[in-house]
Amino acid sequence: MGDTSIMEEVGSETLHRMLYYMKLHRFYEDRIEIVYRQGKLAGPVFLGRGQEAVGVGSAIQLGKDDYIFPSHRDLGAFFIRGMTPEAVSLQYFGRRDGPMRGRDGNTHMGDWSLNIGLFVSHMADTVPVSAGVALVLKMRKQGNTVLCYNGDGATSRGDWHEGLNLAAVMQLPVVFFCVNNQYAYSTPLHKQMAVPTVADRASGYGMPVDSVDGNDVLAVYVSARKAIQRARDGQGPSFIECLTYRMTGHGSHDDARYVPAEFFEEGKKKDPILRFVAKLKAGDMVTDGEITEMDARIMAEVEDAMAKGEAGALPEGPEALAGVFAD
Amino acid sequence: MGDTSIMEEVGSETLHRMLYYMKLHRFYEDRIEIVYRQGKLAGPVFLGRGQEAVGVGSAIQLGKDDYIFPSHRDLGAFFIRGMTPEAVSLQYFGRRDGPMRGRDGNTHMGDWSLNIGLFVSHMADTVPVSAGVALVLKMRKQGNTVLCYNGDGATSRGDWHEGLNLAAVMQLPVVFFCVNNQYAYSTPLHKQMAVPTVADRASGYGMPVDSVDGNDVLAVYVSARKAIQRARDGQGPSFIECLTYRMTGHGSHDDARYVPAEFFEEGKKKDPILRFVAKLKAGDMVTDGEITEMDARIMAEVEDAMAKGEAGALPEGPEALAGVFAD
Amino acid sequence: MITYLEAIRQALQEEMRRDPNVFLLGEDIGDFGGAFKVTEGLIAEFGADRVIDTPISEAGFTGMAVGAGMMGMRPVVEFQFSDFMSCAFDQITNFAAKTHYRFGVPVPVVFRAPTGGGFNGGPFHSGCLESHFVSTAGLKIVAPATVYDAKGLLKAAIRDNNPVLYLEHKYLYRRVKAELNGEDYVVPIGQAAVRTEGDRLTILTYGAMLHVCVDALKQISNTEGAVELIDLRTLVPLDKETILTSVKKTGKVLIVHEASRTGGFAGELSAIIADEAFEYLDGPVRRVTAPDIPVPFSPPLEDFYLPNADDVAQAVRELLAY
Amino acid sequence: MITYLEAIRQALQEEMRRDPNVFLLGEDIGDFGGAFKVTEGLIAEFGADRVIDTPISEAGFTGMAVGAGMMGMRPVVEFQFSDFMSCAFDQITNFAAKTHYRFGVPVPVVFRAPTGGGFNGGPFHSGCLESHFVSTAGLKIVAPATVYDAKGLLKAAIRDNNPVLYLEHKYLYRRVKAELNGEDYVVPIGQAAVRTEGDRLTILTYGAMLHVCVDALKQISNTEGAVELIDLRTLVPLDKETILTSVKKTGKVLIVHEASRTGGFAGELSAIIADEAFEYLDGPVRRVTAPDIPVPFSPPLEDFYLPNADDVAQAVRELLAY
Ligand SMILES: Cc1ncc(C[n+]2csc(CCOP(=O)(O)OP(=O)(O)O)c2C)c(N)n1
Ligand SMILES: Cc1ncc(C[n+]2csc(CCOP(=O)(O)OP(=O)(O)O)c2C)c(N)n1
Ligand SMILES: [Mg+2]
Ligand SMILES: [Mg+2]
Repeated sequence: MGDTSIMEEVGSETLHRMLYYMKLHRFYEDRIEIVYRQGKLAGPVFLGRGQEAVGVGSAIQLGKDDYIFPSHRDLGAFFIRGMTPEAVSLQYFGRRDGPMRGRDGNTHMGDWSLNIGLFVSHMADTVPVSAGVALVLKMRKQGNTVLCYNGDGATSRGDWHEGLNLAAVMQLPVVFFCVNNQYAYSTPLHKQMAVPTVADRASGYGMPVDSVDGNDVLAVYVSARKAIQRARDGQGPSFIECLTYRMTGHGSHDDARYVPAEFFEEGKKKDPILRFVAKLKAGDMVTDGEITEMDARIMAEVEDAMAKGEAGALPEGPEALAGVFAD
Repeated sequence: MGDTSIMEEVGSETLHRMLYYMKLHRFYEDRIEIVYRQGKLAGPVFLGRGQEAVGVGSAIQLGKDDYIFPSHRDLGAFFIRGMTPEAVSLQYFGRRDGPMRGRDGNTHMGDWSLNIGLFVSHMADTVPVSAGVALVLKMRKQGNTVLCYNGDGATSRGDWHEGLNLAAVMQLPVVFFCVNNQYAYSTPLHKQMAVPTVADRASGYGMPVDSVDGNDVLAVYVSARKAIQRARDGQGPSFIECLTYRMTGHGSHDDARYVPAEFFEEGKKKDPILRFVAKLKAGDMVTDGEITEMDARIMAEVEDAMAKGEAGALPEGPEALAGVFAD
Repeated sequence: MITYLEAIRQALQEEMRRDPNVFLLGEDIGDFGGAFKVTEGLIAEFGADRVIDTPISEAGFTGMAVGAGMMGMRPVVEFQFSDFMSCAFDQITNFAAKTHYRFGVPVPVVFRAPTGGGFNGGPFHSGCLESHFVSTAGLKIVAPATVYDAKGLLKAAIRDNNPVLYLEHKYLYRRVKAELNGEDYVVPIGQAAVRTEGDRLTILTYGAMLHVCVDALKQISNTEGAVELIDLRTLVPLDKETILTSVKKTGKVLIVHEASRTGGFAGELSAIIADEAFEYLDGPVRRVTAPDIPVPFSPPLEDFYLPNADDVAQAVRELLAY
Repeated sequence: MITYLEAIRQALQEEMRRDPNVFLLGEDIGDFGGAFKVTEGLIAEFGADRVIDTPISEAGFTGMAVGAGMMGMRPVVEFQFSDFMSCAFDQITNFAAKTHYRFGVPVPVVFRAPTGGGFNGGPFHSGCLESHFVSTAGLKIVAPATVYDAKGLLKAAIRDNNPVLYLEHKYLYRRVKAELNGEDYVVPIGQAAVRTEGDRLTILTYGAMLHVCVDALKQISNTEGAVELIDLRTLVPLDKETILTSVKKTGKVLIVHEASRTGGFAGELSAIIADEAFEYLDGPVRRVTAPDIPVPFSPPLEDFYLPNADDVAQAVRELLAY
């Protein structure tokens, strides 16, 4: 399917929303990194710079009653589900009114009222948990789905294997994404696995496997659409590998000197936002004026979010004691 | 390759040894099951009846400095490596002089002086451990290999995934066998995985995968030979699925009423010992007289082993305290 | 008269009838009825959607139960043996236990853990894994010793909005029996039971060891009213009040558990007592536990390993004489 | 002057030079030098065959280390954070720890576990996982608090023929420094160190909390010679003799650890003391620990969570006044 016909199908409103969220993801992170370097944040910062197309191209298609379990680099997906930039800032600043109330930091967050599952550090732990959510959706015959995102590194863990297999054998409505940014911290893909793609690795579970250019938001969109439809139709899980580039260190403390310059050059050439803008323009889907307006709006939103995040109240020490157990 | 030419290559001495070990496996287990039913054993009994070709067809090819990590149904492989029937009986009877000195029971055993790794209940735990042994063989450039056996059920565990992947990415000299007897306890294969064969599941790791008739000892032999040679040549790990039939309950306490009658009928038709005998006879590799003689010899060995096992001394209670730590 | 095992099944059945959100997950629990036949017959009544057979994937199905719990379901996970929880350790301690604290979303999951030795199961089928889990904030732990409690604590666990580790002792499955009139009741989590009253020595125990303690007390003559035998029933959250009230009365404590000594739950109990009841103590706080070794298989070794009535009686005599 | 972190690296380097069987295994430990740069430079000296980068497979590479250990190698596993040991819990407790007992074959593996909080790492990067592991028969556990011990205990751990859990405290990595003259020494596993002598109160602690205790004592005036500060250094096997000798002298005990309270190692210490030194006790056995919650992220919450010098000083004052 050519880009033009996809764009026509998707329609300009959704396309603009996609652009908006990709930019919001990017601008937000550019800004939070500065805040980090200013020494204002207690914890680390993990960025999805260059990877924005994955979360956005997929989560944009969800309905209210669908679920996501994003990875630590899928900020755009959080935004799409309704988490506000302000909430993310409150989270980063460790404030009381953040989604995790200061109990956890950075992208270790979620908001169940928005159907955003929570991230646990231990890589791939969300894979079986997402399957469990999907099991309930299946039981309830809701026609809903769960999107679960993990990095390439996470796919080497046992929980990934067990979760994929369980979802397949129980035919659960879940879509597993591998955000393959070709590195797990400093470890390149070829030191993680002996197959060229994560899709190869995912082929042994009995679910459809696709491998797409993760820097092409339309490619992600199309592949995700099919997988989501399968899930809604009761045809079980799917796996989608999105090949992308981590245009940053592992965290903002990491200068990524172990990444060869060519990698960053290639990633830059394939910048998902620039490419999407070019496509939109080629298809007459967006004007320069609209983009300028959008950028300004996002900048303002991000500034506002940072200010509100910073201004938020810290929790008091003894608040730490409450809520270990549910009533 | 036709059976005749394989048999010629293998040679009658090895063929006779293979037959001997398959029968020893079978006869030993027939006998230990009776002992169990007589109430003489404290713990359970796990049998490899009908699966004898897998361990025998593979382990028979090993040299002294190779290693095996058998599953709980690969008794023939234990025997081939030099564990005596008497030792196995001492183990089953929980005697002090058994290989585990009464500290563990049934096939939860090993003997490192014979390069037999030990079995841990937790399914698939031996997979990464075997990879670790193989890593050392590779470091030492010994040209040796490790054979690691697990059931179909074990392949659903995370440790299986992690172990296979590590062996592949590090190109370790290990051969992973799946003794696919189509059941994990009461759970048939199709409830364990959404792919028709375990070989499908193993295809995602970047190592050669083969799927053979596990009731045909020559087929196992040929596939294992190739994989072992690859390992010796520094070409890394391989995976071999051996499709077989568990001609018994999960343990001797289990009447396996959940297994359809056809399954047992088919397994019976494909009995690996009967089939091997037929092939040997067809190829003029064995005479009836030799078989009669072999059977008698094995019977006597087994009887002797049971008697010695039963006669062995039990450990005294306080012996339990020694040896938690190595010096 | 029903057995401890049947009481567990009854609790499952009644809760499944009562609440459509309750479902079961585990290996061989469907048509086969589970390795110990605890779930026998349940698939016939509730169907394969609510009695779900899983592959051998302890981490995987634990994670699934957590996800389902977050969705408002009440999954009950059967581990075939409690020992295999070690494969799900990460999901239990990090996802199940920490989610409410971090996220404010309840995770009402029950982990049924067939526990303990006494049947020559060897090092991998006889464990008392509570020692590994008591330090996990956010995880409740219960350990019924009687038929009544087996049912009532399981019901309470299923209705609880938190992950609950339910330690069902394999040795008791078919060995203890009682009349239950089929009534619907819960045994509240967090309440110990005083099994016999006494004023000279407190015994704290739980699970199968309760019966060992009862046997031990029968061996000892002339001690009517001396020993207060407390069945903890819940380890986390602990009924400190019952414990401290008793210890303050008796002044002496013996703690008995089947788990091996170092790092066992007796340590926690001792610490509480040595701090909060120090002024009332008239003697050392003693422990009768298994030794610090894996559970050995061979009968004489396992017999030696397991704390028995003689060990307890001996300790009781010493403490009473102290 | 070298840091605690450099002392760890020195120990690795010297042992790798001394014994070709020593090799390293873990995530990002090669060219990258590890998340904390502990192994920086080692791959340059020893090559990629002895400093092995692994995929994210904690269970897998732990199992590999066990297999290699059985072969007579001495692998040193780096967990990127001790919290991720939870993914390898089964391999550590069942394969590494039980193999010698069952099988008679040594498993000389070191598990390097970057431990503890104090840097806003949140619930999954700040854990003190010893509470989960102390009950594992067959596993030794050491926890150096000083530069000297960081080196000497790691060398001892590497030379030990058993699996050793080496708890290196992240907070100390770059915060404590000392002169080491490059000499080759071991700090024997199983020996506590008396850091200051005293006759009125024994403090038992380990890891980063040693420094908190030292700070606390500085706050308290007029107590020269009152407090005996014991750095356990090894949790398993425990130096009971040093502990009991001290407690029998002082009659009072304060136990300080960073791990959360319930099921923490203080319980075990308390139990030993309340039994074996009961007659010498002149006051309650007190604990200063973190509360029973996951380690929270936000600075005020984490500050509240971590035991600090004020908490310790307060407890010391109370006990001295008791
Ligand atoms: C089980 C586990 N081991 C180690 C870590 C430490 N760690 C955090 S992120 C990371 C790399 C993850 O790589 P990948 O899954 O590819 O995600 P990416 O960061 O590239 O998005 C590692 C090793 C962890 N979080 N969990
Ligand atoms: C992690 C784990 N979970 C559960 C069990 C209990 N169990 C013992 S054998 C078995 C079935 C194993 O099936 P498979 O791997 O196919 O081997 P088979 O018995 O068929 O040879 C199960 C579930 C176990 N040993 N380990
Ligand atoms: Mg990655
Ligand atoms: Mg099987």
